[in-house]
Amino acid sequence: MQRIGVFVCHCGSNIAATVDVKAVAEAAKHESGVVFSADYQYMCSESGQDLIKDMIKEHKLTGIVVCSCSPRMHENTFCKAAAAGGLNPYMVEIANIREQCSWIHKDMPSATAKAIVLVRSAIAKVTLNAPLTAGTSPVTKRALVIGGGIAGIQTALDIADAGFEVDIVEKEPTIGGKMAQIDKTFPTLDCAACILTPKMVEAAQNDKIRIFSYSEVSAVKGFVGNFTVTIKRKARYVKEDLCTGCGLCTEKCPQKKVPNEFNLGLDNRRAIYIPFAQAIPKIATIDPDYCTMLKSGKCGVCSKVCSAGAIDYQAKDEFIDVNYGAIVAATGFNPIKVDKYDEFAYAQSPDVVTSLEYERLMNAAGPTGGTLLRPSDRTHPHTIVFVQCVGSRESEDSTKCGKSYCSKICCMYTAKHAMLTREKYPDTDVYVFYIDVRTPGKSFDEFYRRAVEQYGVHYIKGMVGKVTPEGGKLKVQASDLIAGKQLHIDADMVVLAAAIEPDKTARPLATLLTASMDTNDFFTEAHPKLRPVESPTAGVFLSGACQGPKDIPETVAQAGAAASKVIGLLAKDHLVCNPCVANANEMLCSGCSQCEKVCPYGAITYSYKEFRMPDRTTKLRLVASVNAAVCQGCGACTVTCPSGAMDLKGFSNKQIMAEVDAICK
Amino acid sequence: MQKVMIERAAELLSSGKVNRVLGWRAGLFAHDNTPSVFTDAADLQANFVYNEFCGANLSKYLVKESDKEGTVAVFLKPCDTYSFNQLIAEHKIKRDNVYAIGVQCNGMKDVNDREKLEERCASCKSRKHVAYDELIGESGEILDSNRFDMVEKLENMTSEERFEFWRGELSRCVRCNACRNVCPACTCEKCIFDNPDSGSANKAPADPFEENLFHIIRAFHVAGRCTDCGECSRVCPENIPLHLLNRKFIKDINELYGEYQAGETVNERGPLVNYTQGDAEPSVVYERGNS
Amino acid sequence: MQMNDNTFRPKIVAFCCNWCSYAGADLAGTNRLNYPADVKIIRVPCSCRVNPTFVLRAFGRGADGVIICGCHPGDCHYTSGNYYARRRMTLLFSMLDYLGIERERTRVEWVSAAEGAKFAQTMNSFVETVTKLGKNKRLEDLRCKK
Amino acid sequence: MSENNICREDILRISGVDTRKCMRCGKCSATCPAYDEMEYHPHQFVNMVENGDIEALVESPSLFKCLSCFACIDRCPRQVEPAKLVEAVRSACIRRQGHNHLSADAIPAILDPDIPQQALVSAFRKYSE
Amino acid sequence: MIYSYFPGCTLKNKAIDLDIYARRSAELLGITLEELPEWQCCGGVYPLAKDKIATKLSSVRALAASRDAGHDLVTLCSACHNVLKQVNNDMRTDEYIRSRANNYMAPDAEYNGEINVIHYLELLRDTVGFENIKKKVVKPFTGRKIGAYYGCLLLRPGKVMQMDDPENPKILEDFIRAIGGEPVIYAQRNECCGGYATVEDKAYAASRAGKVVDNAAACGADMLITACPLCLYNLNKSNAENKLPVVYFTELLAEALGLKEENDV
Repeated sequence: MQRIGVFVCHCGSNIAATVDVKAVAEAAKHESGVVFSADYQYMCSESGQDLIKDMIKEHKLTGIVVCSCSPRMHENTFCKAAAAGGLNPYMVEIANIREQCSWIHKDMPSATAKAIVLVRSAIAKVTLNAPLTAGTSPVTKRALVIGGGIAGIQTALDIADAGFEVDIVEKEPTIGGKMAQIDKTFPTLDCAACILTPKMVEAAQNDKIRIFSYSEVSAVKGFVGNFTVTIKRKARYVKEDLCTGCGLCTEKCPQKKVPNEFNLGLDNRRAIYIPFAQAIPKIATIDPDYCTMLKSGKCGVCSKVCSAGAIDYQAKDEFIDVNYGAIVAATGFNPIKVDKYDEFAYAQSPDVVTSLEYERLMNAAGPTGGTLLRPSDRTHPHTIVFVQCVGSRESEDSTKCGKSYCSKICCMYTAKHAMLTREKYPDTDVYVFYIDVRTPGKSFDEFYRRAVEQYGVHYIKGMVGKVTPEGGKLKVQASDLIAGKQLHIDADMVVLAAAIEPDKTARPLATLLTASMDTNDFFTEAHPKLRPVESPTAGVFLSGACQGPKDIPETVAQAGAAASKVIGLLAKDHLVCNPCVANANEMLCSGCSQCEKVCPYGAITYSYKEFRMPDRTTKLRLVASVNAAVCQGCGACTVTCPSGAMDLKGFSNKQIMAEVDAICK
Repeated sequence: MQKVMIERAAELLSSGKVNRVLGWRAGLFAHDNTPSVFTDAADLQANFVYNEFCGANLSKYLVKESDKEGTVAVFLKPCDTYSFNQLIAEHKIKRDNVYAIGVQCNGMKDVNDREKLEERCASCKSRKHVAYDELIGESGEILDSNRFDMVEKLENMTSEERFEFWRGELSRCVRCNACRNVCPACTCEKCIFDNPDSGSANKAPADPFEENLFHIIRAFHVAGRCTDCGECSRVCPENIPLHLLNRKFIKDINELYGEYQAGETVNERGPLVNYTQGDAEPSVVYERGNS
Repeated sequence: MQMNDNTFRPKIVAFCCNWCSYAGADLAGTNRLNYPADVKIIRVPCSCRVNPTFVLRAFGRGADGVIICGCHPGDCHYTSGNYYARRRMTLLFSMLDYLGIERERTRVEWVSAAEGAKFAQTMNSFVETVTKLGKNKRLEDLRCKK
Repeated sequence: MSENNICREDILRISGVDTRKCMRCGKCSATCPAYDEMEYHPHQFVNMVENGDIEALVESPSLFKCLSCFACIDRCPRQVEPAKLVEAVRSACIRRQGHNHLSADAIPAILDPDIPQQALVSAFRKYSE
Repeated sequence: MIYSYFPGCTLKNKAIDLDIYARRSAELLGITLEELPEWQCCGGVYPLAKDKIATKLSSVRALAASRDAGHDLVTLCSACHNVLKQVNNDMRTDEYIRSRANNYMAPDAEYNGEINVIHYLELLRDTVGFENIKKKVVKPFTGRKIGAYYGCLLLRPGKVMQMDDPENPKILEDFIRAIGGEPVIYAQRNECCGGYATVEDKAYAASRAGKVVDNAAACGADMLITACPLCLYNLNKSNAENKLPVVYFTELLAEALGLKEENDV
């Protein structure tokens, strides 16, 4: 039998002016289980709290009800007081007789009557409360960053800076990501390599950071603080510890006709290759799709020229398991394929390129050595047309492969391309066809205006409707909405600002992490405004464009924010769990798996358990179990469960029904 | 049909492919065939029956039978296969232990009026077997059924008329629990109505009012999972049209959240464990129909 | 129990989610926005914690109206709880209406922590509606033949 | 029947087009092969219908310049389908008594011995009711 | 393999070549085309207005007749194909049009989009297979640079026609390869030829067609193929000095298969 104590607060006159607190205390006395009831001026005051502590001891109370302000205000205060008095802090219930009673009612009899009902309801609930202990789980002090672009590198550096171990898993042979392919960065026009490569080197040299390049995450188990991740280290057929990165093999390899993905296929590389000069790690990789030795067993040139003896044609994929406390997704983006938009003749003419290809054509380390030459005949283009919003901002029912969102970065990089082109080649005519120019961001609009006013880039409001390659020119047919004309421009190059989309690896990764995604395959944040770098799945954080289109400054800012969240988590030795979590009664669970489907956190798992039957046989049954460290206590599963096997601690079916009964009595 | 089924069942038993056969056993009268397990050919020859009084949905019996050792063969009518799939989805049937034989069904006769089809068969939703290992007879198509006509008729009544209708029907309930016991969606380890800790237990209710809630709670519990097999109404000794409760949920789900047929496939996410951001608001209930 | 219509006061149970609507109710109090004392609030972590059996239980024990308040769709603290609640309650209310129970006795409203005024308005209008309907007798009478 | 009674709602109903989906990119007019022949261009059709400025469209010879090549329909990023608006206005126009754009009497004068039947059938469908 | 066949008005006189060569080739390729009895003109253009029902009925009748014959319906003329396929799509997806159209028709002939409308080219690609055609070619067009002219009706609206990528189609190019020729890809291949505007305004149509021919010529084509009599007419008209011969694709098919006879044209 419970021994309940009831404390009714006057809150000065805040409560006592409208609610007859003495009458409430008196009424509470007559409720079953109540052994002590009193009113007091200010329950939250030191002496009020002392009263609680003393009465718990004096009356051997097993539960208390405080009738006061909102639990959102002082629940914590009273729980602490109860704990100080030797009571389990979860044996406390609050009857909100201020915000939800005295402050809204003017008439004392009805306010008092309502307060009495609220107290009764709280007593009914606390009678069914059970002492709860917040569990703890240890934290593995190592973080995993998935993706080695600028987002992943920055996150890893910041975490390592705080003194924690961090691993980067990158699917390509080198870290660097998209930023490594970029020539200059807006709005400052400093060289991307000059600011990225030092960070890459810093990451490689930091003894807290391990880089698993040419690797992928293949399995994730566990929960916040305690993940076990299986990393697949793809066979690169070159021993990482022996290769010196001298590059001799990449010059001698006879297989010369491999499209160079780093230059987006604008030139070729060998079957054994180092993606670019500043690659980290600077280790050669053999492309098994093109290597004749791996395909037919004939060749072996690279092995012969390698003085370090690093070539290993027998290499196999390796799988390693590593424990982590936190995981950061930094999987980045890609431009969409534009082959559905062949009104722009991308498939018909090599002189129609995407913006990222144009970036490589401008880059000193690119296929043309930084001289802008059009791909078809390697001549200098004199008229260049930029087309904005290719595949962005399309309606949901679009028949192409378009995206409904704005890709955000295109307006700015196109202004950059236009400006750089005019600066290097003032004899070039540059046209930009836009729907809207969107340049929010520090110094962004000024940058765009400079392109127009200082560099004389022709910005035309309208869209390109058709590109017809003919006689060495690209005949561009477009509308100029402000002039009310259809324009016909004979261009030498057309540059398409292709929409960006999340990397294809993000969706399967989200499944492994039980992290949620939106319909566009961007990771969803825990709260769009207040928790933008956390996934709703505890322990999983988001960095960079995998959460939504972002430019470099934003990406770096978010990378740092994600890192600080990770640091906050890893700094703890133990995680205290919310004890008000769901709990499956295995005897009642019939294994239907409905609850698992509604859990937003992936906290529910199913496994076969052995049960002893009344006839002493044993039976294997599928039953649910809740991981208390992952469950956030929403209760969605409890309603889904047809058997009533799933219940929520602190808000159990019986407790809520008792409240209902007390209110309706 | 019956002859082919007996032969096939005997063959499966003798070849050792299955250990037991779940079918219908002839009753005392022509119309009271009951579900039964057969283990030898002689019993099959003598007592196995398949005629227009084999309404019982055998899929529920597989919950126990598939849990035993060995393989059980089962005969499933088209509508039974939906329950079968749904039970597999809920991990209630061990699929590997079952050899499912789809059997053609032309509709079952009403035991109360043996000249006409049962209501659920007259408004049959599908002649298609959605799961089976082999077929005897033909598998048909999903039908354009008029099964929601009565629900619609009720919806078009005034609130008072509806209340009178249901009061007339539900007043006859004797709480025998037959509807629950036969329902393939009611396969909990322990039913909440039998569990004193659930807060909903009311086997011997103190308050007649609580019994009114029984059918509402039960209908809600099976909402989104009910395949509309119609067994609840078939077994009701008071002939309460309980399927009209389930069909109301199904109709609402179809109209509000898109066509959904429980048990059509094994892997689908049911409408109550799913959502879209643009779902109708609950106020849609006030906005439609009359009152 | 015979009640004179003039003195009839309805019993209203309001389930409020902890993160938005309960805070909205607190704000109504802080701003001293009046609504009838007939409304009694039960705090739940999320609107998805409200089991239809709780609603039925309330009616069973004499409530005349039940209202469920949660975060606005898209703002759920637990990301998706109110979406599930929305489907469940829509179907439950539709079923009650189908059985001839006055549909106006049930309601779902989305009230954010900033919407104290909306909370008070909602409760005022709900109490008014339910008061007009009078005592909830139909559900109780469902099993009694005339 | 008055001639001034074609309203925005008629056009929206006949065409089934939601003009509010337009984001004013002008791609329809950029891609239109009939642009130079037209007084009002596809994007203006969308905008003018949206604004209820129907009469100017009904009076415009542009109606009979659209080739129904569906380029604007396929290339519109927002699936607005401007050609359906042109067709709706054209239909509304020729449905009025005496407003057929092409009459059978006019045919012999413009007939060319090689012209495929298909062209005549199509022109009649487009220009007359 | 049996299909119903809808030739359409023009194929019965002005475009008789398009028809004859298609039938002859189909026979050799093992396809039986059964001409629908009593077919009526498709109407030439698809009525875009949502409230136009009567002008869709002739197509619905053809579709229903094909359904009653138990075969999918093959068409050849781009215009007929476009109209029939779009109407068929309406009958499948648009409840308003379906119920109106069926109300007009005899009650026993209710049609709900049961059959598929297939273009002759789709038949060659998906049923016969271009690889198989290649094997049967006896007179390949080796070394001939052929430009495929799609026009608008064959591919658009892409959502309904579902024949090929409307901006980057391959079906005619693959056909050209199958008969041994070298396809020439040029951007104007899917732009309008001027269409029915030629009835009223010859110069307007000619300016459109001229752009197509010029672009094809500039890209190195020495002949053009098409599936549409009106395209053929417009391209020929604008092409006075006849720098590029324009022929029906079926004529080349028949010739490659050795089915074209001296006295044919």
